[in-house]
Amino acid sequence: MADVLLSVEGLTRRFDVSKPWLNRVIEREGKQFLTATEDVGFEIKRGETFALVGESGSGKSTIAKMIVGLLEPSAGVIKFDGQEMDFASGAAMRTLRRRFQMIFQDPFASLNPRWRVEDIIAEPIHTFGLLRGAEISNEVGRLLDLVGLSAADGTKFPHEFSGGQRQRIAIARALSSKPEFIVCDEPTSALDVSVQAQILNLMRDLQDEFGLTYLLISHDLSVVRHMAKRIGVLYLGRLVEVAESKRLFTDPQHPYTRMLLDAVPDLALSGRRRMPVTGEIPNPINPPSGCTFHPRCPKVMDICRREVPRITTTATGTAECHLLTTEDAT
Amino acid sequence: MKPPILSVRDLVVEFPTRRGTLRALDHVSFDIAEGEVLGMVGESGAGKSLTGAAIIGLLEPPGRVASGEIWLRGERIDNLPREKMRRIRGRRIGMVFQDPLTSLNPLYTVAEQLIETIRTHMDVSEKEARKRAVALLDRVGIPAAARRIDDYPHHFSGGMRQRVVIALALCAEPELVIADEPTTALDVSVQAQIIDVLKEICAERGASVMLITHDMGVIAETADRVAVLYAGRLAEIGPVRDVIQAAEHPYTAGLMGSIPTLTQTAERLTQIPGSMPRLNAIPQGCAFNPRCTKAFDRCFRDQPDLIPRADGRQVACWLYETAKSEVSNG
Amino acid sequence: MAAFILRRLAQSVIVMLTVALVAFALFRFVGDPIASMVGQETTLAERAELRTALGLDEPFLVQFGNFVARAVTGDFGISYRLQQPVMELIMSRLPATLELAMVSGILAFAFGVGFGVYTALRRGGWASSTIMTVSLIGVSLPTFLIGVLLIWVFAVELQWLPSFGRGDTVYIGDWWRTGLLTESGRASLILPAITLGLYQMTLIMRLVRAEMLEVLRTDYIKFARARGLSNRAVNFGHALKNTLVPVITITGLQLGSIIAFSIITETVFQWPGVGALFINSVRFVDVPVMAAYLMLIALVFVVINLIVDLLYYAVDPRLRVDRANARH
Amino acid sequence: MSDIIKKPEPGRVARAWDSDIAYSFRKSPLAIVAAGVSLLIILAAIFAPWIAPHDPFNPASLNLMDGFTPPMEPNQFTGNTYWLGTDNQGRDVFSTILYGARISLFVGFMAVAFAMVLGITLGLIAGYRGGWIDSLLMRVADVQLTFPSILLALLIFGVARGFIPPAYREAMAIWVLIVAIGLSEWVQYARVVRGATMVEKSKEYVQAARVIGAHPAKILIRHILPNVMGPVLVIATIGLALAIIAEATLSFLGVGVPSTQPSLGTLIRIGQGFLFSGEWWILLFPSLTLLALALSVNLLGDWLRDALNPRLR
Amino acid sequence: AVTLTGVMASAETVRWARVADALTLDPHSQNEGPTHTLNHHIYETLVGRAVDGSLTEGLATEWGISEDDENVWVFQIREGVTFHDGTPMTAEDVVFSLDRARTPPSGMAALHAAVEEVTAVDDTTVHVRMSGPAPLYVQNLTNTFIMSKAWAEENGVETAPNFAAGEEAYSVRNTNGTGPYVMVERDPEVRTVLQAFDGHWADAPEVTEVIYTTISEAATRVAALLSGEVDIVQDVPVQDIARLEQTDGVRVVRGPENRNIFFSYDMSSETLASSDADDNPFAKPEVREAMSLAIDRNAIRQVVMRGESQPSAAPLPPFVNGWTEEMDAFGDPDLERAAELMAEAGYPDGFSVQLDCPNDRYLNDESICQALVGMLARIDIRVDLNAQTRSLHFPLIENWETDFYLLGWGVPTFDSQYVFDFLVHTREGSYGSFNGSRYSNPDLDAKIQSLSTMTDLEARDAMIAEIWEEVMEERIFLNVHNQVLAYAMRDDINLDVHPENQPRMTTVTFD
Ligand SMILES: Nc1ncnc2c1ncn2[C@@H]1O[C@H](COP(=O)(O)OP(=O)(O)OP(=O)(O)O)[C@@H](O)[C@H]1O
Ligand SMILES: Nc1ncnc2c1ncn2[C@@H]1O[C@H](COP(=O)(O)OP(=O)(O)OP(=O)(O)O)[C@@H](O)[C@H]1O
Ligand SMILES: [Mg+2]
Ligand SMILES: [Mg+2]
Ligand code: NI
Repeated sequence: MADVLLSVEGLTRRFDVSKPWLNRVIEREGKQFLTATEDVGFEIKRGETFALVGESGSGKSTIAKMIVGLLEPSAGVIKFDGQEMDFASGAAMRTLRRRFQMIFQDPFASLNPRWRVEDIIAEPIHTFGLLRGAEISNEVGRLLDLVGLSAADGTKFPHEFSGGQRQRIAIARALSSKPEFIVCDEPTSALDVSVQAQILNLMRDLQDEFGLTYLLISHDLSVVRHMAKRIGVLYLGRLVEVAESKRLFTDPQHPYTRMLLDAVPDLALSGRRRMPVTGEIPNPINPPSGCTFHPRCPKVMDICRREVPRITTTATGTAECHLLTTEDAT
Repeated sequence: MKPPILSVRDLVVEFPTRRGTLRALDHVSFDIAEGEVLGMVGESGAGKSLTGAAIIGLLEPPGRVASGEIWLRGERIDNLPREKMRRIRGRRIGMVFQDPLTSLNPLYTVAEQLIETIRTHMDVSEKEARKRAVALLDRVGIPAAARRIDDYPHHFSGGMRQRVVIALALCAEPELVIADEPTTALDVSVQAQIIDVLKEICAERGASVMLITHDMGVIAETADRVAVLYAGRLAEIGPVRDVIQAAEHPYTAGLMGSIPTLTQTAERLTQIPGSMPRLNAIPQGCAFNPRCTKAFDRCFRDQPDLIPRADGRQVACWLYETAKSEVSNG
Repeated sequence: MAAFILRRLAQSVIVMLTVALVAFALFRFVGDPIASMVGQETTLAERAELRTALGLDEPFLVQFGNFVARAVTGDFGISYRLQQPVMELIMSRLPATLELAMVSGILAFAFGVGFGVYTALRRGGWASSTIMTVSLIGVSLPTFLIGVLLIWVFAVELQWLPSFGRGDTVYIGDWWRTGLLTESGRASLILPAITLGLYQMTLIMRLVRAEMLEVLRTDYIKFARARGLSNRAVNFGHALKNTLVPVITITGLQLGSIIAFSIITETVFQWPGVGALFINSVRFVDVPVMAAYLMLIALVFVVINLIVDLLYYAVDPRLRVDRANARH
Repeated sequence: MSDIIKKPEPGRVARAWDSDIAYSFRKSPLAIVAAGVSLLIILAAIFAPWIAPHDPFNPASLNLMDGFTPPMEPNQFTGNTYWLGTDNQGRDVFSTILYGARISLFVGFMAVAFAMVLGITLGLIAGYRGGWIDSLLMRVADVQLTFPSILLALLIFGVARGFIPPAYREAMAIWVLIVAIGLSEWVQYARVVRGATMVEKSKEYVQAARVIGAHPAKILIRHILPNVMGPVLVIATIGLALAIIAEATLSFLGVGVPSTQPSLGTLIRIGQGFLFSGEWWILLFPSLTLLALALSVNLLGDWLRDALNPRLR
Repeated sequence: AVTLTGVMASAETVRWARVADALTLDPHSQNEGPTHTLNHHIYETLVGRAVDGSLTEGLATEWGISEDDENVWVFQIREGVTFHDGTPMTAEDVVFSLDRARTPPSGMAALHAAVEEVTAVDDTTVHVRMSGPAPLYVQNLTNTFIMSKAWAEENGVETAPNFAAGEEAYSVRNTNGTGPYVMVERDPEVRTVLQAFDGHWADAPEVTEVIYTTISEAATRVAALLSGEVDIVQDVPVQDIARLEQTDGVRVVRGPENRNIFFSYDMSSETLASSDADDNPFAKPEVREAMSLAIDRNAIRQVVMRGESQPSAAPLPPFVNGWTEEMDAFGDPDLERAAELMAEAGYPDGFSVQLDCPNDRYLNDESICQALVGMLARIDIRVDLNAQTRSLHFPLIENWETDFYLLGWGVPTFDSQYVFDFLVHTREGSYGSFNGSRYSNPDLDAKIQSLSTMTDLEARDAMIAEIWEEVMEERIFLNVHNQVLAYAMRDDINLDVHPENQPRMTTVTFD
């Protein structure tokens, strides 16, 4: 069952961050756009975990939001199970919505503090009209059980739970509409490592049990490596490299991927010498010309400053880098 | 052997609440030697920040040091009058907080904040202070420091601000720097840079560092020794390599196993069941006993003290109690 | 910056026009000016004649148009009641109101900020509780009653201070008549200023306290303490300055409402300012004066808003013009 | 959800008693006294018809000759004795205070409710939708702020007098007052709610609801509203005190409830005329009542503000 | 110089406060009490009004209807009078002033409506030709001031100020009269300072300087007197009179005012807008009688007015021509009889109606209305009280928009005709503008109109009595009382109450 569940093509999202009209007139400025993601394309197969990594502001959440319908893309196509997402049609979106869900980063903000846990978990059931009456509370109890809490916890309020438990509640809510696809936007980055391990294990177990498909978003390379089959690396809104999980770490193609890997603290104390990381992410409103990574790239070439690299197929997947297309670069 | 720069003895921090007194730190003892970087790890709420705050005398009421002693270079500082303690702060103990975005007063330029701090502690002219400030900014890696010093904090990016914060903590040349999660809010690529700067400068000036973090990787790369806190109690202290590679306390061992790494291949992460108890629900005996797979009856009865081990390691676990102390206790 | 000012100005014009329109629309319901302009012997025909002469029988929009057209040239016509040019009347009364507003504003600000800071720093102490409670009396009794009580105690019983009026005044320049330079003028100012300022003081005090408590919990205050800065520097240099950013905004608006609230104080103390003028005009349906007064209030607010924004601009380097964040 | 709410909850009272806010209340003597006083006045006002010895709003029951009876002294003409004396119309001051408090509280509560409903609705919409609706509403709020509240109330009162047919003016006066005071207060609520809504709407629980396609109205009412009510409650409490005082102030300017059915403010305005003539009780008792009411409500508001601020606990 | 120092030596300043300021200093612009009161100190009239209501000499030393022509009034002008600017006053100035006063937009025009022509026969004689016999015309002159023609022409104020012109007239803030005081400083509604005019024809007053201030709040006004900041307070709230009398250092003087307070009602319309009755209850004589039996005037006097009023049943003060004692008399309230009458009229369960009442015009106006509400409630007339400011109240009467209202009426001419013209005559032309009862009786109208040209004063008085009989019979007015004036002052000051509430500082003496 390796068919494609979700495919994304040319996904672009710009935010209008212009100053007010009058300022623009006086200061003789044009409109300003922040390109959060640009021309992103990838596919996720049924039952697999696809991960997106990237630093803060690289556009991970923007992609996630577009996929679950919270944001409308400026350009590009999102196809879910072969069906194109149509933001204009409420009815079509509604039937699609049942099939995907999202888990958020902040377990403290993702549960309404004024609602009881059972109401939180039951909300999708109510909204989609899946069950009624006593069935609902049975189902809620079952879901709580499933994520490792007890049915009795349903009458409590979120503040009575720890962060890890809350994330379990969030997962239970996401599962309550029986989705096939779950977008997880940094599901563990607010959690402690010991709890993170529980949640990651739980996610895996659920995937095995229900054949779920995950889009996992994280900035933590080791989490991504542990969870994902394939990984996409984002830099300034562009997908600079997509590769098989294991191979990305052993054989990174894009210099940025390499740099990211080098920046990860070495817990194993292997004493490997790393390439020192330089610079910071540029302002996405005025991204550098050509390859946006060029100001920080240790292997920068002239062409990098001028031209945006095209997608190239590599040994491990795809990447966007002039090094890979220019023969004499290495 | 030189006396340690900082010596914490049986530190107990309590919060009197209406439901009884919460003991947030329970007989925590450790030393930091001259020039040493002591890592302090633990899950959220373990008491890492409180330890730092207690040392620098900035516990927020109603929190208070209930007992124990804090010695700075042989001088007891936990019972100093306020004004004396204030002179120590910044001058002899510097502090770096987690969030660089909120640690700087948005209404003052970087220069104003630096000069104010320098002149609070050192009898230098405004001009001299400014010169020092520029030099310091330069040292922490802010490009064009002489020009940028007159900018306001919001003109700097997150990574740059954290450098400013480090400069502020170091500007009166303290002997000890307490860094409370200095990189948690930053991206991996920047995190590495900041840690490097902090380490280098402290080494340069011979300052000792107490590095608080929950990121084992950072500790592994940076610290000489590491102290593991659990529920307000020290679980284990020892040289970094020993603790990471051969943890003795079951909690530390579990913790290490639950961290996904770039090299490990296991399908599932080791998982410590449950979560750290809240302060009002710390079980009798060893605080870790409900989650410990090796717990035996004594663990449920008595609270273990730090037990000295080989190589200067200490572990608070009944598993490692020598017959001798058993005898003396019995 | 230029854009900001331009936008403010444009907004101000709209505000002024709206106020004018609303005010003008409302006047038609306040009463019939003719009734109070003529004696009881005047015949109905004569009344109708006067109404026509004054243009009161024209369609509302025509009247409004005429009003705006003349108002932009600074001509608000002649007071129906006092038969003087409205502009002159208002300008001669304005200094009294502004002096009263300024002094009570300054009192309110000084004590409000002082008490606010004190109660924030000493939260829970009995002195702060007392200050908090006592100051609440300022907002728990209607202004007019406070004024009358002050008169009773300090003017009638103790005979320390005058009960009404502005005392002796002297001219500064051509038209600004001040009571601040004479002894009786200053004495006369005390009771009205307290009456007017009490309410604002309480508001400012509460605001400063709340804001200060908020600021005192911020990371940069903790960091400032961790750097060993003195309490003074932390509390006043860092915390207070940050507190003032939003406080300035609110206080600016308070100043405007002080001017509006002076209606009551001026009536109670027979203070010869624009507020009392307005209230008398309302009774007499002196439409030109009412209209001009409302325009003046709108102008004052607009100007204060502008100044506050500029001040905000000056104090807060983040140049957050969007004050919505600063107000609560 | 309804079925869940209906479940019997044995520990509800106990749990409420145990909550942080209840605890902070128990620990604050000022708040307890303030709550006691407010409650006393509010109950006395509600049950005025049963408590009050006389009905001052029934003109037929008044005897003009009872006027100006001092407290606890027999009237020189009629020989009647009144606990707190009588006013210039022969109304028993005690009863009139009770009935007056009823009017004041009614005006206060309704004005606050009106301002709240208006402010919260507009604030929620502005905060949630953003864009031009937000800009428009906030500009309107600016203009509204530009217009001093007393002036606004004065003018609204004037207009209403013009619009409402004479026969209904009397009956409508109180509603006009409510609208006038309410209209001058809604901006505060709108601003606070708008700000809080903008914060809440970006929180992930709202996004979670949006992901499942919940209707915006439902999100606003069921999700966001309960979470922005904290500060609103604080403003409302203080706003109640302000509205009661505003009503009193307006009565001084001659716009207010009819003097045949006086509110506390109207009573004070009437009593103020007798400050120098020796009938101190007509001013004193209503003023004390108003002071006690406004002060205690204000104190409660202050306490609530601190108690609801999690950072101050 | 010697006299000057003499004056300085005995210089007495009086600080005088009252509720409202003069609206203007133009002598003819406004026919309004406070304006006239202040202007009487600066300007003078041909004839004056004494404290007892009788006419006194002013700038005219003699006056009377011409023996040759009953349509002409002859005035003998006082000699040796100079204006404040030093120019002498002549008959020309009188002619000019009367012409100015009778030409719109003068506020005094209505009082001179019957004047056809004013001429100066010689330097000291002025003839005023009326359109017909006008035996009472001289009564209309007590507030018509004489100003300088030359000064008026010089300053472009030949006519009274015109509101519509949109410019301030010179005469609004500048004066040149012949009066006993010269205006030296004026800040409208704040402070006006008058200095004795040493060129005045009469004896120098004891008060050489008058500082006139406005204090509109009653409590503040009283406080200012108590704290010694003012010497004379003119509008003393009735409730404070008794207390002030007992205060050391304060004296209160009282006197009847030429102002009568009464209720009236729409007695002609088919139905009442504000009533739940199907017809117009006020049209029923029984109802009107019942109301007059229900009102307890003594209680109003005792409690509402604190004893400071003259209860009366007739809508005119005693010193007005036409008043009789029996008109004024009233019996005790009789609720039983009133209830019977109500039942007879067909309202055994009463009816409801709205009472319109000013709340800032007369002494305790709102309280009086409130008291009436209570009294009528006892005969089941359920009254809604609508009390509002004067500028909203009076148009209701003028526009016939009220069913039931309170009105106060002064009679500046001291003659009943004034009452009939405005309150009784059918509303038409210049008649009946305050006839809110909509009462219309052509017979009576004819009689009223005939009054103005009757020169036989006896016959005229008989006619007046006849009219009054009819009016009282019809109960057009439900009268309450005549107002009593009270002035409070420092106890070494003597000042009598003026019936038109126009005290003169020239009459002030010191103990
Ligand atoms: N509503 C918005 N308006 C304007 N800019 C936006 C908006 N939402 C996101 N952005 C910008 O788009 C870029 C990508 O944001 P996004 O939230 O997708 O990043 P991210 O990779 O999820 O980062 P993080 O790790 O911090 O969550 C950022 O520069 C961000 O500032
Ligand atoms: N004011 C307080 N009242 C009660 N308990 C408190 C208070 N402040 C802190 N604590 C408790 O003290 C314990 C230690 O807190 P501390 O901030 O030191 O944790 P930490 O290890 O720094 O965690 P983190 O990684 O989240 O920063 C926590 O359980 C916390 O709940
Ligand atoms: Mg994100
Ligand atoms: Mg911490
Ligand atoms: Ni605030």
